[in-house]
Amino acid sequence: MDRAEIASTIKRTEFLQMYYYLRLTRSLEDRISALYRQGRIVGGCYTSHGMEAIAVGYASALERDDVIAPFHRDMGAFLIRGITPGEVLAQYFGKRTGPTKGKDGNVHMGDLKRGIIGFVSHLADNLPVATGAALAFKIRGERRVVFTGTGDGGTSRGDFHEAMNFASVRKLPVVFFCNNNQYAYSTPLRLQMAISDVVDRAKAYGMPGEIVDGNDVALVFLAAKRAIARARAGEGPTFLEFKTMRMHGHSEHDAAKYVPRELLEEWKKKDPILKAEQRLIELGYADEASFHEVGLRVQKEIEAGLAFAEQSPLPEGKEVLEGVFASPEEVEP
Amino acid sequence: MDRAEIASTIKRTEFLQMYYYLRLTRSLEDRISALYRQGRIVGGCYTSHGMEAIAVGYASALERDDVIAPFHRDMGAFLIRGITPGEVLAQYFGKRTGPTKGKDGNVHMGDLKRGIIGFVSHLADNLPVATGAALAFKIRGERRVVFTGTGDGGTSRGDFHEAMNFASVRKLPVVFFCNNNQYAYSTPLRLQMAISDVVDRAKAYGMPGEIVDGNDVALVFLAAKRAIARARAGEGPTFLEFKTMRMHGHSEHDAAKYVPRELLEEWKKKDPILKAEQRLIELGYADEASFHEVGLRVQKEIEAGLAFAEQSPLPEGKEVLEGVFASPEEVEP
Amino acid sequence: MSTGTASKEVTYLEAISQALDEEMTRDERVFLMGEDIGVYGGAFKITEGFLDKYGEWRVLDTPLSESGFVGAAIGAAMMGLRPVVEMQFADFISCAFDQITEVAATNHYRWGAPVPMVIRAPFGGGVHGGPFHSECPEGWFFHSPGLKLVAPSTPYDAKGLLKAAIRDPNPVIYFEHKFLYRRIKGVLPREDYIVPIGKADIKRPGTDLSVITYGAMVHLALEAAQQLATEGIEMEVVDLRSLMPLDKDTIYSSVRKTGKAIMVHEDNKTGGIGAELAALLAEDCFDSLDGPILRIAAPDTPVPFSAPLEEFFLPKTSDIVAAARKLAAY
Amino acid sequence: MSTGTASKEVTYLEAISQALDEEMTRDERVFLMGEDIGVYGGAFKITEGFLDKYGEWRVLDTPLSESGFVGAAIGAAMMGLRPVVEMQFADFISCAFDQITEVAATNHYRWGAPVPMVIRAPFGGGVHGGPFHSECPEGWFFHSPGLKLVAPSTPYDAKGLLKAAIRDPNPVIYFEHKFLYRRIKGVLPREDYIVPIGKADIKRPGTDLSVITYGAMVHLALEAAQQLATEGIEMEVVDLRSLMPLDKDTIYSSVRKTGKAIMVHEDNKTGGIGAELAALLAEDCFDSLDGPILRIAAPDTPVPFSAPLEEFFLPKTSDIVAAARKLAAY
Ligand SMILES: Cc1ncc(C[n+]2csc(CCOP(=O)(O)OP(=O)(O)O)c2C)c(N)n1
Ligand SMILES: Cc1ncc(C[n+]2csc(CCOP(=O)(O)OP(=O)(O)O)c2C)c(N)n1
Ligand SMILES: [Mg+2]
Ligand SMILES: [Mg+2]
Repeated sequence: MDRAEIASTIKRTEFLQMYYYLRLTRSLEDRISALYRQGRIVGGCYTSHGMEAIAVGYASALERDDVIAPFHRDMGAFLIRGITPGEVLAQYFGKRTGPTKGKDGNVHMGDLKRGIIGFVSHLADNLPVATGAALAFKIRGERRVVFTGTGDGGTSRGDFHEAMNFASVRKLPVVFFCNNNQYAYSTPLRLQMAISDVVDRAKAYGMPGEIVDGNDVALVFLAAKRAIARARAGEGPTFLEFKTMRMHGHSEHDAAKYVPRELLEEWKKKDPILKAEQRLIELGYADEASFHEVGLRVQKEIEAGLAFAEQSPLPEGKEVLEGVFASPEEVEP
Repeated sequence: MDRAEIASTIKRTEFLQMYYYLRLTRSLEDRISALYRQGRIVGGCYTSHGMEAIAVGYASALERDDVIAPFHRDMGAFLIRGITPGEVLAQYFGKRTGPTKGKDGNVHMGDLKRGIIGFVSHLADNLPVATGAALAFKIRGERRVVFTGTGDGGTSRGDFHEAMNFASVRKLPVVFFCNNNQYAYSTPLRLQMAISDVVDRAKAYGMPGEIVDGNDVALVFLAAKRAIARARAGEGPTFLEFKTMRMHGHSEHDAAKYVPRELLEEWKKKDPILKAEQRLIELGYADEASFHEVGLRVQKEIEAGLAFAEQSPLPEGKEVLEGVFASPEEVEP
Repeated sequence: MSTGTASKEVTYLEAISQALDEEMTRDERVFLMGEDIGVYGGAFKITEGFLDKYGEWRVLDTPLSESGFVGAAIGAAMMGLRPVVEMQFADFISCAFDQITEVAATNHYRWGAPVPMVIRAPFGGGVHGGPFHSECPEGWFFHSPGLKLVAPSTPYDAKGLLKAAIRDPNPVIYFEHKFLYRRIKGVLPREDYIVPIGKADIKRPGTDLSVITYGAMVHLALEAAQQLATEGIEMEVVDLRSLMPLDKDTIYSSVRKTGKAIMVHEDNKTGGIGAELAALLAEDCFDSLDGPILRIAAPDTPVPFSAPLEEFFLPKTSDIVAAARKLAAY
Repeated sequence: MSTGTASKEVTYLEAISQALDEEMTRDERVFLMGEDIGVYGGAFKITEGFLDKYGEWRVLDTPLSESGFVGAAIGAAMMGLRPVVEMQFADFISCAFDQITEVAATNHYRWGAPVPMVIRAPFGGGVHGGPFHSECPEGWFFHSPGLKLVAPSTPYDAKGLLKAAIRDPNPVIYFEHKFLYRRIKGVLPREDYIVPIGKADIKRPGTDLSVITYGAMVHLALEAAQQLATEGIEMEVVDLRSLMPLDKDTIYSSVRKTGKAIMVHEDNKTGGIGAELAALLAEDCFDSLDGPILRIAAPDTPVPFSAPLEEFFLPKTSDIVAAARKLAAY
């Protein structure tokens, strides 16, 4: 897609906003990784390093009323939906001010008010759930859309199949994506599926699919826009395969020796932040100085968030016993 | 496919054998339906009426050492693998001489010695199991093949997806079929999937697929032969969609009012026994008189089987407690 | 067995239909999903006529995918609807196990979003269904925090508990016993009512011992109690109705009064709900116990198909009578 | 904690690796399936080096599909192989629940085909894993006839039980506790040995009361017993090792001797294995009981993530000590 086309479809403020979230995601996750290495964060630590354009691109394409059912490498989407860096860090520290109040950890952040369906570890489990959210919109005749996805590995699970099929049969307003980063933990794509483009999975459901450069936030944004528009118009679900590469280990504890170094070198050149900066300069939307400024702003916000998270209280032990069941008031309008 | 081609690929004895099994299946199941209506059979009663060519065709294409993991409308396959009409009826009566000794009912017949993996009600559950049997053959370097399948409805389950995917990735010697009879209980294909050919499901796995007239035993046989040969040669799994129509209710208690009568009228003309007779005559393999003879032979066998089943003992109550666990001797060669 | 004769009696099955119908009329957020519930009206005809009345977006025939549609119910519930899903047979709930235990059950605990949904599970044996059309899967879910479980034994309870389940802000599994569908009748109140979740019901008072049970077994226990009464043994029949949460007050006060307890369920014995009941009593009512706590349950096997096997497998009235005699004499 | 010092000690984790390695060498029918067990050697590195040693057809990395590969293990087992599948975390076993409970567990009962396979399930908390990397799912399978369940607490038992599981003609779920992986060491015999399935082990004899437990909790019970001994209370520690079948002989004779019993497990309390143990004792050993049967278990909630919450959630040595004191004084 050429410069003119992008300029005509993505406004300067929109693109700058996405750039800001790319940087915020990168810096926040880098900080989380550093905290992990310092032993200050316990539990799993999965980042979207090198894949930030996907979550930032799709979450930017959504309207306020839409809903996401994200995946474990979608930090940008949480931030765009309004979870603050401070809340994220509080979540990682197990603090009461995190979105799960210490009950759950890391990227398992949900908040209905901000249109976020929480992630469960069991991969692809949130796809049927997302489908059901879309069903609710369809039943009520609302023009809201659900955006959900999983990794290349996650597409092998039965729940992926059942969700994709049901959404197609009922033409539900949901967009599915696959964050194809070539690996599922240590498992390369060729041991995960006998196809080389995950998008072929969509053919089983009569669902249109598209392959998108997942490292180019502009292309992700535009593809998401198209799919969302389709869903909103009642034309049914779309499957988007975002090609990308996992640049860190599966989790921060994993050195990922099983990934050929050349592959990483190659993908490093396609870094989504670099790519976005090239685009912004080409479009005349920004320059090096403004990138630097964004960097400073982001750092400041993360420091403030860290202070918030550090100062936040831990939950008290007995809070364990709270919240197994919802009370009636919680569901009445 | 024209007459000459079929004549050159299906021997007379082979075809006559298939014809015999078509008739045996039809008559045996008609008898079971009648017994059901008389209240002499309790529990579910699913028949393959009008779909007999599928199981007869594929089971005839297999070698002795191969294994089937059949589906609930595959009576012909049980018979070809050596389960006698008497055993089938004993199974339906809950007699101790049925393959499950009264523990399980109707088409849930398994027998490893005859290469039959028992069916469980949970649709598509036997697909991963079949895949595993094929994996065992691959690991041991045996040239054996597994044949397994499910209904159009069954293809919507997660286990279908997981089995198809794994078999493809590892190029396992297994053939999958879908018995596409247009309905899953009362659910028409359009509410089951957003594609009109179930074979499109195979594209998600990079698996070759073929649409076959499921009412023509010759075509079923030849398609099965091709897929089996491919599997045996180590080239991996194939997906066969057998187009057919369920001519009775889902189970004998179901009047199937939801099926348009015209559809049934139309498919009645394509009855697999009629079709086989036309082929046999065209090929000069048989004539009306021999069809009549087969009919008599089949009736006699069923009467004998019924006598066997009736005379067989019921299990004793306390046999409930037997067999929850296997003993070591059962697994040692 | 019937609970009245004055007005028109309805079956247990009709009571379930009525509850669904009335709740769908009362609250437009309530909708149904499942296999063959639409034009066919469901395998047991519970939703016959519903498609015409409520349309295909409130009576959704789903593809054959239990995990998929239970997951969808969770999502719809979080967005403010009130899904009621039907398992064609409770046996197939194993296919949706992961969605139920990992997603639905834990959702509110983990991040505070309620999941008000109901799963209807036609369960139980005595219908010659064999291993996969007769299961009692409640034991698994009893051990999954975050789920409520109910299992009515009468039309009155069936209707009232289903309404309560639909109005509950949590995921509720509603175990409806297939054997009772057309065999048990009763007269229902004209007005709207619910049977609150978490309240057991003394189906017959007694002083000598307590039998604690639920579902189809309640009727066996009542029969047994009648027989025992002729021998001068007064057995109290506690119908749990709610399996989760348990009504410990009612259970404990019954056993504290009688000093003797028998747990009866159709589910397999080991690790069944009877085990928890016995454990609770052995811990909390130990000083009131005048004898061992007995359990009557199915043996630890799948449900067999053949008539004599299933007959042997299922708990019988005579088993309860025998155990009660033994315990009464203790 | 170690069980010897003379020769080189191995961890609980190494004991598991050794068992797999030795069984694969002994019997070429044994093969492994799971996610990331090949080139990566498994999430916990149990199978490190196995791919090179045994090749990609005996150490199979699978697609991310628990139901699919458990089903495949069932099929391979029926065809005469001896699959050992790894759940990356026991938590994900819910995704394979249907294949385990409906197919593997019932297969031999229904039509006589044995399913000799093992599912390794790294379970348990104390590792800050949160709700989905800390679960104790044994309670569900305890209530599924046809499965054997084991849960070792020491390297010796870990190795011996895994070998026994692999040689067993039935489906066995092998619960290995993640908290013990690198924390518990012991010296193992040089020669081949098994720990028979179905045999509990008295890890410490005592006369005043019995604590019945398994897995990581055994070590807490031993610590508690040591503390109690200084107060003159002699607590017997019964390590179940096998959860199914239960070694009723050992359990009953311990409780008949001491007259008092405490069940301890890390799994949620309600409907856990402790309930069955209590029920068995309340039914079969009632006359020997000198006090209520106590249970110490996790509360009925998911496993929380945050440190103070998880600390509160998990049973503690002090809980056992307090309960034992109370019971001893009863
Ligand atoms: C059902 C299930 N099985 C196993 C796991 C353990 N696990 C966590 S992430 C992961 C790999 C995921 O790969 P993919 O879907 O490609 O996402 P990626 O991490 O590459 O972004 C695995 C196996 C899980 N979370 N859920
Ligand atoms: C997992 C599961 N859910 C529901 C059922 C109940 N059921 C039995 S057969 C059937 C329809 C099957 O349709 P299809 O797969 O097309 O096979 P057909 O009967 O048409 O040959 C249903 C819903 C089941 N057996 N298994
Ligand atoms: Mg990946
Ligand atoms: Mg069909």
